[in-house]
Amino acid sequence: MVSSMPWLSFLVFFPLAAAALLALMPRGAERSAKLWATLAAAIEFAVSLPLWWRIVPGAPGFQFEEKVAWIPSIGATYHLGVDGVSGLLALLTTFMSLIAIIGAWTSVEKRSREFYALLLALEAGMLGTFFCVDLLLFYVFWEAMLIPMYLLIGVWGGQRRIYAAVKFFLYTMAGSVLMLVAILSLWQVQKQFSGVPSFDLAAFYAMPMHPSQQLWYFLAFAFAFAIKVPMFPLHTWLPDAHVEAPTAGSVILAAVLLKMGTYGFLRFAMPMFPNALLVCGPWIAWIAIAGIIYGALVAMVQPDLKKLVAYSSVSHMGFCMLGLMALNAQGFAGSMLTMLNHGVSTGALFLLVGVIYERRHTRAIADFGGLWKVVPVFSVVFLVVTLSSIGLPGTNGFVGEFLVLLGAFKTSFAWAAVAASGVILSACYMLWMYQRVVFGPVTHEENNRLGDLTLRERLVFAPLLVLIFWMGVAPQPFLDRMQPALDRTLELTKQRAVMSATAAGLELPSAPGRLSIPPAPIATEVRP
Amino acid sequence: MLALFFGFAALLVVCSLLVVLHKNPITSALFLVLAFSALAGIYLLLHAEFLGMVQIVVYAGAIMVLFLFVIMYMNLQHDVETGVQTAVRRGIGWLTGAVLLLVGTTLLRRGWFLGPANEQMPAMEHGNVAAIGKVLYSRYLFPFEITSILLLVAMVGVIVIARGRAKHPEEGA
Amino acid sequence: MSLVPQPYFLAVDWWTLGALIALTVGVLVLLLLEFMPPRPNGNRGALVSLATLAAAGYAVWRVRFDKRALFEGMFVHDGLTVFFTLLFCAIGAVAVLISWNYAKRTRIGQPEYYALLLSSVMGMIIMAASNDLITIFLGLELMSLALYVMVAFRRNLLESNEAALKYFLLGAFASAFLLYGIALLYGGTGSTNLQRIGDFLGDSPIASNPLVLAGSLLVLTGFLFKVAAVPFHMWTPDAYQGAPTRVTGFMSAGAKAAGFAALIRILMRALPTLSHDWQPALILIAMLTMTVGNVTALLQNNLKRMLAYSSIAHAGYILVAVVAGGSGGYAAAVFYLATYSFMNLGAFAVLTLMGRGGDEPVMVSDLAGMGFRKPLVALALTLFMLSLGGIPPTAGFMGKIFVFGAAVKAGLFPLVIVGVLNSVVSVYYYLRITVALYMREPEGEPVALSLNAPAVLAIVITVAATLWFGMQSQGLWLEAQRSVLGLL
Amino acid sequence: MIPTVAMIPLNWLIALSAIVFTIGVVGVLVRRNALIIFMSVELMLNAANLAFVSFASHLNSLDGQIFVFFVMTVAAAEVAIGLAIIVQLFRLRETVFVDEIHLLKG
Amino acid sequence: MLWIIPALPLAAVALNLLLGDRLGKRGTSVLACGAVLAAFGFAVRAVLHLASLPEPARHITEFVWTWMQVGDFSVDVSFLLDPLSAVMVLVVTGVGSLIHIYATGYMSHDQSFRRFFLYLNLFMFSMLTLVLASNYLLMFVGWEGVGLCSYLLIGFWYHKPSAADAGKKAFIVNRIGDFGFMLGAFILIAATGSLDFDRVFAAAPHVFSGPAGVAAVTLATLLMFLGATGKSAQIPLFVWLPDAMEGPTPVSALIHAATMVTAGVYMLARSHVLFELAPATMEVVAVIGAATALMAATIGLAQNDIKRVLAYSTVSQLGYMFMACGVGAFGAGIFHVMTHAFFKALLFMGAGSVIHAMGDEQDMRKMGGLASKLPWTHGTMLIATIAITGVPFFAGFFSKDEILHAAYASGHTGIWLAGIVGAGLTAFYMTRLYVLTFRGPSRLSHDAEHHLHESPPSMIAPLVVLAVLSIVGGYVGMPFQEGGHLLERWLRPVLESGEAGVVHHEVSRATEWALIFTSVGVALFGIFMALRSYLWNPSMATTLRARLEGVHRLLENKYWVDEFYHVTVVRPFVGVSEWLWRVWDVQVVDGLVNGVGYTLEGGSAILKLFQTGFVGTYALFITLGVIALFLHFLR
Repeated sequence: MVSSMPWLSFLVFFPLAAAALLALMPRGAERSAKLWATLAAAIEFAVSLPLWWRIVPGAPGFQFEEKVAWIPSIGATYHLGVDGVSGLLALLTTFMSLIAIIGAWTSVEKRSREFYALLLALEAGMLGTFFCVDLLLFYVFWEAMLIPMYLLIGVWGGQRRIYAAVKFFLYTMAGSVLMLVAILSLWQVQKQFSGVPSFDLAAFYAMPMHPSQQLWYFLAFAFAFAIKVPMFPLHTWLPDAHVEAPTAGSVILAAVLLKMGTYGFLRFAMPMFPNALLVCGPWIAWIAIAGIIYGALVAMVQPDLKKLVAYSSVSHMGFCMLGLMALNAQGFAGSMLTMLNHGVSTGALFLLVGVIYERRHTRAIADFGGLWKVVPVFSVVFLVVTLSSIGLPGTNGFVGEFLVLLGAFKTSFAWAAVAASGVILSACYMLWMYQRVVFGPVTHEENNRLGDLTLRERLVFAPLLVLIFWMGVAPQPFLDRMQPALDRTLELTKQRAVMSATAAGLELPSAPGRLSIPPAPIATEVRP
Repeated sequence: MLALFFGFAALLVVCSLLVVLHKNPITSALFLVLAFSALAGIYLLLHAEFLGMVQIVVYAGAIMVLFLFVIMYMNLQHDVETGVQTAVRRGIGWLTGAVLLLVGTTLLRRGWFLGPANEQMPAMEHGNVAAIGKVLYSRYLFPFEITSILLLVAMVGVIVIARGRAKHPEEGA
Repeated sequence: MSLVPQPYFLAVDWWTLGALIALTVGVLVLLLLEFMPPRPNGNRGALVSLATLAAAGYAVWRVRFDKRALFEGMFVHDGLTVFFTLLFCAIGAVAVLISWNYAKRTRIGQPEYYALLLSSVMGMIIMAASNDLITIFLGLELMSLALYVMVAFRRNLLESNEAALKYFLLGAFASAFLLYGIALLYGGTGSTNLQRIGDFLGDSPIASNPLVLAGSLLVLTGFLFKVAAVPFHMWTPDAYQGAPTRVTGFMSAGAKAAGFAALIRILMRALPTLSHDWQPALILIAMLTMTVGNVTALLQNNLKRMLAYSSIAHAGYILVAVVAGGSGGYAAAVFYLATYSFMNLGAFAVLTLMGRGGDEPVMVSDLAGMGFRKPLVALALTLFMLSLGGIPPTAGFMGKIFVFGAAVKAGLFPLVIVGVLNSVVSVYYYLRITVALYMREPEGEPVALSLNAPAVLAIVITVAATLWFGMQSQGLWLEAQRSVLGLL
Repeated sequence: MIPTVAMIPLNWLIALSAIVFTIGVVGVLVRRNALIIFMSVELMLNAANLAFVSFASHLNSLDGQIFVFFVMTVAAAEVAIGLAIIVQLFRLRETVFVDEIHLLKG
Repeated sequence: MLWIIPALPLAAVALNLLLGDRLGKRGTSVLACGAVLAAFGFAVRAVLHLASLPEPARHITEFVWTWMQVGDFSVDVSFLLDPLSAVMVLVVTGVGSLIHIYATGYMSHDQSFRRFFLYLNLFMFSMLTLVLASNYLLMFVGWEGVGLCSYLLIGFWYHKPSAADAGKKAFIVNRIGDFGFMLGAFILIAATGSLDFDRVFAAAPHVFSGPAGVAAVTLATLLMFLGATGKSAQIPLFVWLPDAMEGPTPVSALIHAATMVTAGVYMLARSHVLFELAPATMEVVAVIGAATALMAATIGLAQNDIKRVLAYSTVSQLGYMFMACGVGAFGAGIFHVMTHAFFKALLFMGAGSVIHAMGDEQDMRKMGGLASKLPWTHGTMLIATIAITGVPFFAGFFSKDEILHAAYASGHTGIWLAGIVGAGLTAFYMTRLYVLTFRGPSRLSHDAEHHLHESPPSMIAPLVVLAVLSIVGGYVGMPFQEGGHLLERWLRPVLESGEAGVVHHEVSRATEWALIFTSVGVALFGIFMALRSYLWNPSMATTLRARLEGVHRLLENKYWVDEFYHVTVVRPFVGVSEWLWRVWDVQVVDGLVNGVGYTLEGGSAILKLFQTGFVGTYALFITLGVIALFLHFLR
């Protein structure tokens, strides 16, 4: 691939084109629809793979940039770019989309053309959101993405699908419209500052803002992203959406859509409004911690598998947010890694739930028990994924959580101390759930006839398991790719905080409290 | 002159009130004719002779005849307006009217002043018909043409709405 | 620009008047068609109308860069005029297309219907192009009278008749207010010419002449009635619901745009100095309009009625831009009107396809299951709903961007926040339609869909416009800006 | 030169027109007969006309009078269409009382 | 080639998974045992190599790959072999091998034979990672890994709800400890910038100086000790270990006696540099150790399940080890880890042999007189019992004596006293166990009697090996040697650096002898009492029990600790969670969200009322609007 080729645009629009073609397929082509969709997703994934090695981690700014004037009179551009952070998330997107599509082969029989078309369209929207570095374009993708997800939940969902779909749509939108106001206002400020109207992220990065001014903008952005994350107490759309969504929808929702929120914080809210961040950060961190514990506690008593996983997402995403609020290298890297981990593990969990739901048409934990005997392979996969979700060392979950907690600890002992209790709680709810589903005697006669994972399902889970272990045992390739970008973001945040404060003639507000232990003076004195 | 004005004004107000108050639509319509006539008188006093004439011809002559025609076509009797609902409506209506008048006059009593008077106005000794005619076909040619379309539309509209019963079974099913 | 009478008519002046001339000729030709022997399968009325509208559009397009003031400045040919003339021609053309089948099928009043439609378009153009309260008033009445008749067109239908009666009585009532306002303005400024009023008020040291205040207030009332702003909106749902669907579509787009066009011209030309006085009131009205429109729409089950309330809410959004003022605000309003016209017309175009008689009350539940029975039509309707809800990548979204952007620039944050929250509320009922389309199974016999080429063409046009202006709004935005910047 | 019409003070004229206008408004509000309502609207229009003429005479300008002329034309057209609608209403429902017409509501 | 030691069992796991059922029982046995034996072989080789090095150079680190490197923080996957880990790795692989071999016999009839060895090998991998890790984080991998395997193996018979419950309990309780471990590690990172043992210990004396530093290191070590209490079943987190006996007996022997549970002790010994910097923590460790030793021993008195007695015995012995660490005698602790591994593994395996023979009967009240029926088992068990009771010249004697001596010598007389009492109690309940199982009249049911058989050679052979070790294992720690005994000298390079921090009270030779006699005397008294009440005069036990009814109930019910935790921790947690979900989440938070919707719909319904359909109403509103506008301009 030549770099002058619009590679990122291809990545964004190829799924969309595939979706359109799929939707236009003649009726009765439902059977082959899944094959074509899989093919499209596979091509997309293959084409996106170079994101892994072609992004130069250390290179400054965004890479593979494409910039075309879009609405020149207001300075909106079609501007795509990628760096280590968005590249990894985009890879996660293409990967999980492929997985979700293959995973849905047998579960969607009705209107499968439309189903796969929407999945692909969703993929396009998500990639666009990750790639764009223009605020207006970002908002366009951000909102447009809601539509396919809404339809996926609403058309192929469960009993209360309509309620869940509408709630998902409205809740997310309610959050983001305030962000829209902020974007518009910011654009105004930027225009006055530089004289040139622009929605380009770089323009906003370059603009100092009065700290007192930042607060409202930050809150507007944070509100939008916090709903998407979702942060307690803005999370209630999530259990409904997850429970009602079809498996593939849940997978994508958990694996990628929630990352939009944290990604938004990382890319937009934090570096753009650093001074407000310093003020609000501790509060957000505490809310994130509350979410960690709250999500875990509520997950513990869920009778429905999907709901349990949904609440566990609240808990995990709390870790992501906590890591971001730590404002240090470890916290950032941990948060980013937790995003990827959560994408893989929770995606796998939803797939697993989908597997048994497909066979039994129930998700109630009480309807299962003793599955190990009946479906050992499923149980083993389930176990590994459960452990990954718990954050067992050696699996991916651990590295992320550890780094998040370490980062949090470096900022505040109390954060880490309280948040780490989430580690205990996650073991409680996941293992209890696992025990009730897999251990014990077979309590329901129907369960004796369950079939174990088919070859296709094994193929779906195999790469997920590989990732779980890979990212747990040797996460360094991932860390290497994300770190320079994260460091730049952190640096940018700090720079902008100083820049804005000095521009306003203020003293820089002190960072959140630190532990009183003197920092490490020793690096040289190592025993032979 | 002033006395005449007061006479016309009183007639206008009383007739207007009776239009609103009277139960019989025909009587109301007749009072309206009277009110329009009083208004025409005022126009004359204001040296708007042309308008005074047109007022009589168009309003009292054409429009009100149309009204009366319709009322008679419908053979309307006295409006029966009793009951709490009517009373409430009346109360609210009059109250609202009073308040409207009150707020309007309150605003205007703050000391309004007229816009700039026209200095080049030709002297009007024996009516302004000629002047109006001149202006109407020069300066006001455009609106004048619009009114022609307007009247055409009115004609077409009335025909469309009021012509005989439906010819086509599908219509107005 | 000069208000001095032109010594003679230039060729360009004929072109500038071309739209009105073409429409007049069109109306006359249509009325003459009545005397020609009817052709069973022909639809001469529609064809003539389309040709007329095309000619009108062409005439204006030809001289789109010229600026002329005719008839002592009563008729101006400037950016706003060109923009709105073309918009009205487009609205008229789409309206003709969606009326095609119905008018042909019923075979009655065909030419009259189109004649009225063209007259109405003419009234709208006059409203947008007038620089004098007299002609604005006449244009408004021309448009309204034609619309009253069009609403009443299915005269034997109780709803249609009732809608016409309400629309008519209240319209006349509001016209009286408007007229009284014009009288007061005339008294306060000595002129009905917008330019002169503006100049006089600009020069006048005393800002708040009660006559002018009261006059502008009543004039405002008149236009707010036409554009259906709260509390002058109450006729809208009834009139929209009762009117034939195609007429509803036409008037929801055209009348609103015309009302705003005139309002914008008045506010920019005649009353800019009063902005301080009317801005707080308009802010409140805009908030109320958005909120009442959207909230009331939540529980509507009749699609037309729901869209009527939605159109009220949209009037609120446009008012936001108008309140914001400045070239940006007015341009945003103009932009929004254009996009709104297409998406709303599109939505009504889809509705005209539904039901056997074409005008049966279409309930939200009638849409059930249509999403998979008629995927393309449903997709179009979904697109229009999303656009009305302001979801990217549709024209409605860009409209909201410009509107709220202008308001943000003016510092009207409370208004903007109410506005965006309202757009969330609105999405609820727009989503209800998609819910019905895709997520519900039809109960009983599904409502038939009578596809016909012209209506489909109308839908295709509106879909294209909705998408194109959503994704490539630069052109339209520049035009909108130019239209208000080059105001004569 | 201001002609003699100034003898009738503008205040009174405006007051008169305001009163008539208000009576018209009240008529619209209190009556239920569509015809009477319509007549009341005509009253309002005439009140506006009066205001126009008054201002015109005091401004020494013809514009107001011309305006009134156009208003009358409009009123005539309006009456024609309005009465047509009311007649059709009566044909369909045998009533002209607006409070008996509320199929469309909510 | 250190990495190969943990890698071998892991490879076995992988092969086991890949080959699946094609492996067969024999193949599984060969693979699993072979891997562990090979690991043992490599371990021996490595240790021999280590021993061949001069004393200061006995510190081999092996970098494998960078695990994570973020900002200024970096952790490698790298292994460390020094005398301390050498002891542990030998014990783990050695005892592990024996238990693997034993398990091939014990589990031979189990359906899930393959799965069992899969877990067991996985455990070996984790445990070896734990002991060979060269930094805290990798150690934590092993630490959690053994916890996982423990969970899996306890719940091995998953269809038994009690087993599944016990597994979950073990994991969660361990997690509480891990929480402490992790936080402790954070403090270390914050203070020293690393988790590498070398760097942490090198930096510790400099960083943790001054009051703030001492406070920090105290907090860090306390948190790490919390981790140790979880893993090593100390107060307050000991509750999982007795329940862990739901697992197969080889598991109990391997994990819950010989290896995993001693990880806490290993960790403390490994971190002795830090602990010695925090005297307060040391006191806590000592007190907790002593208290646990005593408490578990008392509970052991009243249990009837053979494995539970052994479980409490394990808890108690672990208490001794912590006691040793607490008083600064880390070497003694490790020594006891080693001897305890021998005799406790032997005891468990013997008990397993008995259970096996009895057809899965674990209640001692239904045993008795098995000595003749199960000669090999009986013989080896007897040796182990003697070893644990502290009879001189058996392994347990040396290590336990060293601990008590250290406690006394360091001035912790109270701790010493507790240890002595505990020793007596240990002697009593172990003898009781022995007597009830092997002596006296047979209380077997007819079926059991019929079924009774001595275990196969694959089970007996490891017993014999361990019996030998239980006897000779203590001789590496013969007291009264100049310059410390063998083990002490071996461990010195690791443990000496910090010894300076702990004041050693020299005691005279006479006192030392006195201490030895005291402990031996107490042990013998305990044995005597047990023999008297259970063998020679069985009615005495009944009388005693009747007389001490309350105490017995208390002990039999394990001080109601489980119930206490259930009421104070588990129930409130579940209750709060239920409330959070059903009331707070669904009704309050989501209620607010839906409330917005309902409010809007209500507003819609109200607004609809205004739309009456009457022209008059509409006109009225228009007029009111005009009035309102007038009022606005009237302001």
